[in-house]
Amino acid sequence: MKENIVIIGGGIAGLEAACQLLDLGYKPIIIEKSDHLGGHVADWNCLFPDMTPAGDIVSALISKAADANIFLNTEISFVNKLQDSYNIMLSNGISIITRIMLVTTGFSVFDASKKEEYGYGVYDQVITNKDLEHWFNTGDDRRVNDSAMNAIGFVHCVGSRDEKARNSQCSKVCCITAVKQAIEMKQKFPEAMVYCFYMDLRMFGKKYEDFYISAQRDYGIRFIRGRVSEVSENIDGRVIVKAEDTLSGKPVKVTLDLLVLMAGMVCSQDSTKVANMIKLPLDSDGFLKSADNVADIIDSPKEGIFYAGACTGPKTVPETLAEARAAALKIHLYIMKK
Amino acid sequence: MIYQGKQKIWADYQKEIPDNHWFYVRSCIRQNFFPGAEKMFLEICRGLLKKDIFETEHHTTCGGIAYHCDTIPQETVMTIVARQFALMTEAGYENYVASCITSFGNYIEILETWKEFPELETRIREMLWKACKREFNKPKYVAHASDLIYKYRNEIAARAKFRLVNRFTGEPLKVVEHIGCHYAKMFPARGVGGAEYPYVLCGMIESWGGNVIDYPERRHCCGYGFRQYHVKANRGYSLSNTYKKFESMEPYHPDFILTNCPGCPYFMDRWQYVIAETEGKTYGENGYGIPVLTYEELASLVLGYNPWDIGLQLHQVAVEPLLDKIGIEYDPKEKYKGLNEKDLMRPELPGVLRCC
Amino acid sequence: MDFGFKLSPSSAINLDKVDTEKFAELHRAEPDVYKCMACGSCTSTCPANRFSGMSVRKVILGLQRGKEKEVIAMMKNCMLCGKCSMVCPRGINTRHLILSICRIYGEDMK
Amino acid sequence: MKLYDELLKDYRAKEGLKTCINCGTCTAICPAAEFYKYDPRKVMDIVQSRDEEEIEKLLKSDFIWYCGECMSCVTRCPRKNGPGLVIMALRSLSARLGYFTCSEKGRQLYPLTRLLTGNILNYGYCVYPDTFKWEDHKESGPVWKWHLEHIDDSMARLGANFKGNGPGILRKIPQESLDELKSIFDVTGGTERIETVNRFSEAKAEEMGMDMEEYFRETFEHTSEGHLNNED
Repeated sequence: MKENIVIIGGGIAGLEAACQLLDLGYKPIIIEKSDHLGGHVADWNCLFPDMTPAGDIVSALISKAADANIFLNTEISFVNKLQDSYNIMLSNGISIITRIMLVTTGFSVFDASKKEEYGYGVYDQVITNKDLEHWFNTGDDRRVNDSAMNAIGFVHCVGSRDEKARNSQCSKVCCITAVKQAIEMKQKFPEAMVYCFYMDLRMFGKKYEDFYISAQRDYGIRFIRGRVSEVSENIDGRVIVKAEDTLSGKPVKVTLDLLVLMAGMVCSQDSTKVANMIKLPLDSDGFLKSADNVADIIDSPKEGIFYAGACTGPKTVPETLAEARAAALKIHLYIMKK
Repeated sequence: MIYQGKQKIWADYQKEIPDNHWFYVRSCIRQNFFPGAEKMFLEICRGLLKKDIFETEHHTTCGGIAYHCDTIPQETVMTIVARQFALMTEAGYENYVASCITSFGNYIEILETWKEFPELETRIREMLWKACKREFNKPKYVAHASDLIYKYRNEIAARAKFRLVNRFTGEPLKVVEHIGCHYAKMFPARGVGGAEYPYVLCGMIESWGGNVIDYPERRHCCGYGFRQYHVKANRGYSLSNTYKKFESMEPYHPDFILTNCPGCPYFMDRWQYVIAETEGKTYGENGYGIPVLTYEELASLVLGYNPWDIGLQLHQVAVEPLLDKIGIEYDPKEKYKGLNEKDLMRPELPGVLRCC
Repeated sequence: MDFGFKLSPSSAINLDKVDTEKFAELHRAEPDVYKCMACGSCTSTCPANRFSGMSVRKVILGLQRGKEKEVIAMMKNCMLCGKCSMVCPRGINTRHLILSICRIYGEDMK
Repeated sequence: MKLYDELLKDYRAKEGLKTCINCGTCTAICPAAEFYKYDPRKVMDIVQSRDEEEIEKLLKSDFIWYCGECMSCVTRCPRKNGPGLVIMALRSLSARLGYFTCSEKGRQLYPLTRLLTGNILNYGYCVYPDTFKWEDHKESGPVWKWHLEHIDDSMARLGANFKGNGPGILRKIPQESLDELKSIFDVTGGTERIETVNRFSEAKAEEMGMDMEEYFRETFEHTSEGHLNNED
């Protein structure tokens, strides 16, 4: 089939949609800015709640999508609107005429250094959820010192539910990610005390609550209900965390060897860049605006332009994959109708 | 500690500070406890750097302390401040510099509140007219006096006679900096360096050769607490908060503490005395305390002024060990003398805290 | 010298200094103790709560925050009626837990 | 009159109270929460509950007088609230309604008002050497005692214009400027506030069987057990 379908972004949403479109007999084009496919999930180690290796998910998708036209290290230079299609100029000099685009530009991890009081980038022993996954994958991070991990803390809601950080939204996956990472750290350092500082624990997904119970019962992870207010460094280079233990109504402090910030999801710059080029509106949460947030999350307000995944808001991996499949079907039906 | 991380944040919080032509308002606490500091601010800015800093005898307290002791309504403090702005307007200035941090915070808070509630500004203008028959323009720039010294820090360094270096070891002096809470905690963008890692004093210390120490309770309040100090029954609060800071900085063995708020040096100086007398604990070397200086005093010291002309005798914690480290010469007999060598006797010695 | 005021003790909970040994022993006897999610069902159903402030949720929390003294004082009001066991959504056998606490922290109770 | 509505007329409450999520970032670093039985988060929660009975209890309690107004809480709140600002509005309302005399820490408003507004109206300063007596401030140390004993000479040495004419350190503020301050107090409700505090304090003093000097001393110096964490 000759119809050009342009998928912007080669993360799991773009890959899954491409797989489905290939199965339907199309030859979609994937445009990916970086030098590899898989997006954020490719940087992750294991996925909740069954500890599925993220690499397996990504490599399966990549091999299934291999027949698509894939442009790595490629960005969109500009888009011209034609009569009833678009002319897309790529940074590699190729231009594509299409009337169908699937936006799968995903999210960005919140820049944790903007929460200045948590000292990311200032205090040595403060890392993010993403840094920790990197360490799980590579074992390479001098901040995680195998010989001195007696106390480890996780801070929920970093750059989420925070008007000062200009993101009042919940990032959805950090609670369960913190539980997962806390368990993994406890497995690696069984003698360590592991604390999670949370405001609410949003255990909404399949088996999440069981995962949380296991973290409590089987791993003895301490959950403290209070948002971290301040982090500082002591003379040994360890970090001191201050919060209120709101359940006892008292300030609480603890000294830690490692503090992991659960940086949230914000709309990626790539999403806003694409939105600017195709004149797509942003929703009040800063993510791309769907035709309808309940009935029609996959449709953009513009004809022929569809969304899948975290470009419209924080999503889990299964949610993203489901949206990608739904988007492929939508695109297929759209082509059939014409 | 990753120094570059702090530099990145500092770069985000640079505020515009005009170079010259300031309308100057004094600080109640500084005039009482560190009068020499205000003298030296004007001496350095006017005498040495030839800046135009204007003062009128008609300005008064901004009412900030009374306001934060909850003894006057918000409209009252706002109208007092509006009168100060009127004095500035009448004198033909538009840059406003305050010696006090409570004042500085007060001015910023009032201007921001007026921005959000313009009807309140209109009411205050009416009240000022009714009370004083005065009108005012809002200042174009509001600075704290430490912002100015920060701005002039390199000029001061260029004229300095001393560096913040321990002359016995050749090492930079270890300096704790303490920022008044109302400098940037309410409006981080209004302070040099922001609220979490303020740079206003760090900049001076670095420029004059010292090393800044960051310790866990750096951001904690000195413990003033307004009503928690002015009422005798509450002073345990104030004392306990200072104690918490000193316990936290103790392992770093700072050579001195630098402050930009007029109240903090008083509390951090005097509570060391009280802790020594009641708990038997001292934080400096050999039974001394840790000297607590204002930025005007420190600038004057590096510029080579006589320590007793700038008022260091009014500190309860003796500054002599610090002067010795920097290599500043002084005459101990001069310390408590009046003008023309007039004999004023000397203060009694505390029981525990070593003072000479 | 009497200044008319003095240092006040800090109320902050310092987790570095909380002794975790007894709680670890309790955990060995009652693995479910960590399952508490502080929902407060036990408190709202406790007949002793109204007049004494007794709350199993607060007992579990207090023991992890170094507040054994307060907890023991609170627990003296428990009548072992077991209503809390019936309402716990996490299925903690709170009655059994209370007995284990009495056994392990027995000395502190005197 | 609804207390909540009265409170929300205060600009500081408008500014400081949006929506609180009870996260505790304020209490975590609050200097008062560490040394008093105090929790600013709870203040916010009570006020936003709009429970009139609870708000009245709050206005009559010691609780609202523990804050030191350092405003450290403002920096941290993820919802852009200002617990310290709400406290200021509560205190103002408590003063206006005379509820402050119901609590020991509230009654301290009398000595505070006398000291601070007295200094402002008499001298034009919030703090002034003539009223900062060593006997009431022994913590100011022997050096302050010495300084006060030789204040003219000590000030002269430091280039102050103590009680002098013209600009300078601790100058005499011209009478016409002091008159303007008085006029500002009259026009803006400052004078009325002083009178209100005095009126309620006098009634309370009578109830406690004290003359105003005794009442001043009592409220300025005395603290009962129960404010601190280790006390019942």
